[in-house]
Amino acid sequence: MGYVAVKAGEEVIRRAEDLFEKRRVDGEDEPVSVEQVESQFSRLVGQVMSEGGLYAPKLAARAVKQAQGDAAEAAFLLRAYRSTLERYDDSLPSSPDAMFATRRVSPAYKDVPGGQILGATKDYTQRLLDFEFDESDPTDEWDLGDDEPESLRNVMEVLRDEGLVSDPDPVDDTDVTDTTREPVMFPAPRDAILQELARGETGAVTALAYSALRGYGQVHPTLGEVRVGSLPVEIEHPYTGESAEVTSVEVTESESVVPVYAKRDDPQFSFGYGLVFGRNERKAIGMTILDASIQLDGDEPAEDAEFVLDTVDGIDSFGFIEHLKLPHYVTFQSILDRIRAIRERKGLDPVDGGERTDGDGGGDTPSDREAPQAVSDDD
Amino acid sequence: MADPTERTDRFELIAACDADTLVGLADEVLDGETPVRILQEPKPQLLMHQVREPVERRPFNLGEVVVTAAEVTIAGERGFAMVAGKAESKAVSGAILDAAVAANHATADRICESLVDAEVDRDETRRRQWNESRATTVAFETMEDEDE
Amino acid sequence: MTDQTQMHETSPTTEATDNEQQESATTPTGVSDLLSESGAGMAGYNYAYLDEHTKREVRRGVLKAISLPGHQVPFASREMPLARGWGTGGIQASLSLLGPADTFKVIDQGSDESVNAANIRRLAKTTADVETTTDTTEASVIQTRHRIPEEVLTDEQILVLQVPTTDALRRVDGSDDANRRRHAHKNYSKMWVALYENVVKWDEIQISARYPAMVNGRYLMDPSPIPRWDTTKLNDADSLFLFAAGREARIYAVPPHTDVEPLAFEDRSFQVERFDESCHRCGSTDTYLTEVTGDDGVTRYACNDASFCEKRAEHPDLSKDHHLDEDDVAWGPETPDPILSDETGGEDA
Amino acid sequence: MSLLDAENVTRFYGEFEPCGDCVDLTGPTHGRNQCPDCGTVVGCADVDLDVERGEVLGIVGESGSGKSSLAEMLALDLAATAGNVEFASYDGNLLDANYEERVDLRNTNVGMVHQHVRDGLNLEFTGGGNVAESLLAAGWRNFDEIRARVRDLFEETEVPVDRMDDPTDTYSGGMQRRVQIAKAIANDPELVILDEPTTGLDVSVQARVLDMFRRIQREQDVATIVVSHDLGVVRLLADRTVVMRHGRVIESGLTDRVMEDPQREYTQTLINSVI
Repeated sequence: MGYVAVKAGEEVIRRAEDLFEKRRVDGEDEPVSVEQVESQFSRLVGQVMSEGGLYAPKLAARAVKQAQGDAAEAAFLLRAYRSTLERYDDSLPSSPDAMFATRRVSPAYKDVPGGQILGATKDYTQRLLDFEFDESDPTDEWDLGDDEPESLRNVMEVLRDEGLVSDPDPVDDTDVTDTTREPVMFPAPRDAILQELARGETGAVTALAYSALRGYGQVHPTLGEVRVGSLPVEIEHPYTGESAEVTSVEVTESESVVPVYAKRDDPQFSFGYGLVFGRNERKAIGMTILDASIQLDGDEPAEDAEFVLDTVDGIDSFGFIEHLKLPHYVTFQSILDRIRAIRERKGLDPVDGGERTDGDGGGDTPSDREAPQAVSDDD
Repeated sequence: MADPTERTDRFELIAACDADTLVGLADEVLDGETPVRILQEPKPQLLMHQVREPVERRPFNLGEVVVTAAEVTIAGERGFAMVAGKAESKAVSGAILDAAVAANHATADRICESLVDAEVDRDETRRRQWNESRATTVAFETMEDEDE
Repeated sequence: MTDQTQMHETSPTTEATDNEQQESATTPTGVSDLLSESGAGMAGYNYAYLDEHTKREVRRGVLKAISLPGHQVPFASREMPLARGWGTGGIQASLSLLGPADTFKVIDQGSDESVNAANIRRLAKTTADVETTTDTTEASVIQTRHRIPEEVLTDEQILVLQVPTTDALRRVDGSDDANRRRHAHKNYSKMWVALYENVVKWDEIQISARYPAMVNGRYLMDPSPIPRWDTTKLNDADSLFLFAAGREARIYAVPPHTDVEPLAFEDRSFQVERFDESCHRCGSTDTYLTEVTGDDGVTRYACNDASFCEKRAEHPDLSKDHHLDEDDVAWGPETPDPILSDETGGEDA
Repeated sequence: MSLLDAENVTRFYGEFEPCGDCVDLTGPTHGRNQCPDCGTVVGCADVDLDVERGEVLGIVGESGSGKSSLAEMLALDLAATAGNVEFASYDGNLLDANYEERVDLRNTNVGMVHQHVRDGLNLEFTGGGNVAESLLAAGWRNFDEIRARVRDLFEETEVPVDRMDDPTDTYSGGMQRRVQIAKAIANDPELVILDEPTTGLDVSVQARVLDMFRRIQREQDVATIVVSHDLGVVRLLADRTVVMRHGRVIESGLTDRVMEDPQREYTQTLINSVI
């Protein structure tokens, strides 16, 4: 046996990558086009854009194809890509009122202005695996009206009319925190919290929000509404100085309403807000719960801003979990050294020998009752 | 209805128009004799999308939108366009059309007509989407009368 | 990622190209004439991957970190084409420092050839146009995961350590907010109590790698998961040590000739790893070894610093300071017998 | 000079800008401690007191009388709104001490025993670890010396030594109080402040803790401020006593005199309600 250092090198890495690529082109099937991914896997593309914090449907579809359908990996590809682009500017702040909504349900109000619009959803049907897809357009035969599109009134404004939402103090618009350009410091301002939640990983947002509902928290909200639609993105035109629409982005929005009785003479509601890229109602609703929970500033996990924001980013958790695959020979050797030294001191057999031999060394420290362990290093 | 002879309206019409139409029109402007100067090369960039949250009405950063912007001059007139996505040829075409209309280039009328036609098509699609979704509106008052 | 295999080398002169285009008008016959070749592969990427604004920001962070040895400086960490936790902080620091005249070395757990080291080296080579080397003495910038080389570093070298966990206090409290206040007030009693209880339980401090150390008598520092063996090399060194964490968005530094003292008790001293064997390849007894069990079931010890081991295999007497003018430069554990005195006090119950 | 000489110690609470008349509009004569004009709560105002070396000073009053605010300010845990405090080991106004000076003073000169155990102890640490924290914070770095000192302090405060390596949250309330006292006296401070030392303890445990502390106080001759709503505690420990109400000192004197011959009607009521 000779040299024991790792000799992998670039050639081996390239081959491993080739094998990965082969999975995509293996078999007899037609390669799926990026356009097909964009149109037929729009939910996945939306999720990837929201977790990547980058709205770019074609690029996201490309990332999904490249990642062979792994949403976290695809979101990561978008994040890495965005690092190489320059920032043009901030858009003008959009108002959610400007949303062109094609789905809006309000669990809080039956007779919500504009009506309960179910839109495109499978929510109210049985989830049966379909063994025979019908590839024709089922709405072809619909007899449609010819109304002009109108904008739907935000339920928040309905509540405001009833005096249940107070008119906010004017806020300073010029100093919006941007967590992609400055690290989040605690206590984090609410705009930073909303931004981080909006680009959080769907599963993490869902799980943490669920924890609050499950009993590790106090927020069990009523949803004011859930809306899906497109929101215009506007800039100030460089020549005219007027606001000008560049494009619109598909988003999902939700507001949760949480009664607050304590601490106030005048019981009102507290609110959680959720807005995410793409069609992702689970994440938008989860975001409202986390936003509302964090405002409570309690002791439960979902109420601790630092805990939530430290764990909710998919790119961070994905990378750090997977880095455990990397070599850890050096640190493991250091751990072995500690365990052996402690066992030796306590008169135990070598670590690979197993059982201890004598009954008791000193008997005066609590450590004799426990097996030695070195602090394992989270590297 | 947007007016394509107005700069801001034209910007929005160009941004919303499909790439093939824009490139086709720009190719007509570029006849090999019209001098073009590129002021801003079309490159994908990031536009941070700010949204005003409706409770405190405080703006926050929802996420970035990939856009491609370009700026050119033709016959002494500047043209600027910004379009969604990584779309270099669409952006530079848009900037050329913006400048061509501003400079009252020979093709200006055709450009304006095409931009308006494209908008009419989009409005039709949007109206259909709206009425499709209205068709799924739950009507509580009449629900009891309907057969299940 | 496919894009990387198509990387083209670019020079930092893209601004000049822009200017030329602004100067002269053209008379194209179609839109396609106006579009440059950019946009495919890495051709459109900036020199050293990061945009200039980001690099300046990282450099400012580095300067601040050097000014406050051991203090964690927040910086706007960018996403890199490497997964978070795989050296994204280190590579941002490296790419912000590297210029075409530099020679770059990457170590992962002692080896230049391990998969992640090779990948990081390739990223720097293709985007920053630098020479790369595996020889510690030839490198001007060395990025490393969890080791400090055995060969003495000089005042012309920078060691960039990849950091997974930035705060030594994380061992005793998960909240960075609370820990930031402790650092501001130099309040390390919770860490000291943890060490006290450690000794109560195990008779000695059982922290293996990532051993907390006081920097310049002011800030408690997590030196990244280097073995205890390497911790002593940080003290009063000629070289600059930078610690960069991408996921946690922090940079900190140990400038040359700074006091770095591992936390320990007078009568329960800091101890480095002990090896009873020598490297089976080069025979070294003064280097950090790792054990490998072969197919024959026999466990052998070998130098972890692969590049130095190769040199030693040819020249067994080569000293760690062989490349320097002076002799007997202090570097790491005392040699040749690294086993420090193991006297600890009496029992205490 | 006295060990500690406090004048005009004042503390306001509230989110409003004090109107300037808060002190004049509150206090025992007005029967309130919240300013009717601006809503500011006057925790305590114009408090003068002094403590001699080796002396025990009692502060009694109902809850809301301002005694805990006063104790926390003297223990350097709470910033004062106004006042001047001379302390033997500090040059200048103690209330103006900066953060690092406060940490140093608390580590070596002033020991505090908190009413709520969580304010004084880290329950995840062992009992010994909590006491060791005081020594470590004061710069002790020899493990065996720290162990020996912790053991002595456990014996001194009558906590079973064989429990010193158990987590503090496994201790009884009385043991936790004793560990707090051990921690407070670990660095031989000149002044110890006891805030409600018997709250939450059984009557029999209360007596043993107080006896223990009285013994240590006499043996070590350490000056003490004991704050309590319980006159029995103050009667047992204190040489002199001040009575507080609505944030003001309304009566002070030798403890026996105050207890046997109260000058103020409120003090009489207070004593009668106990007896």
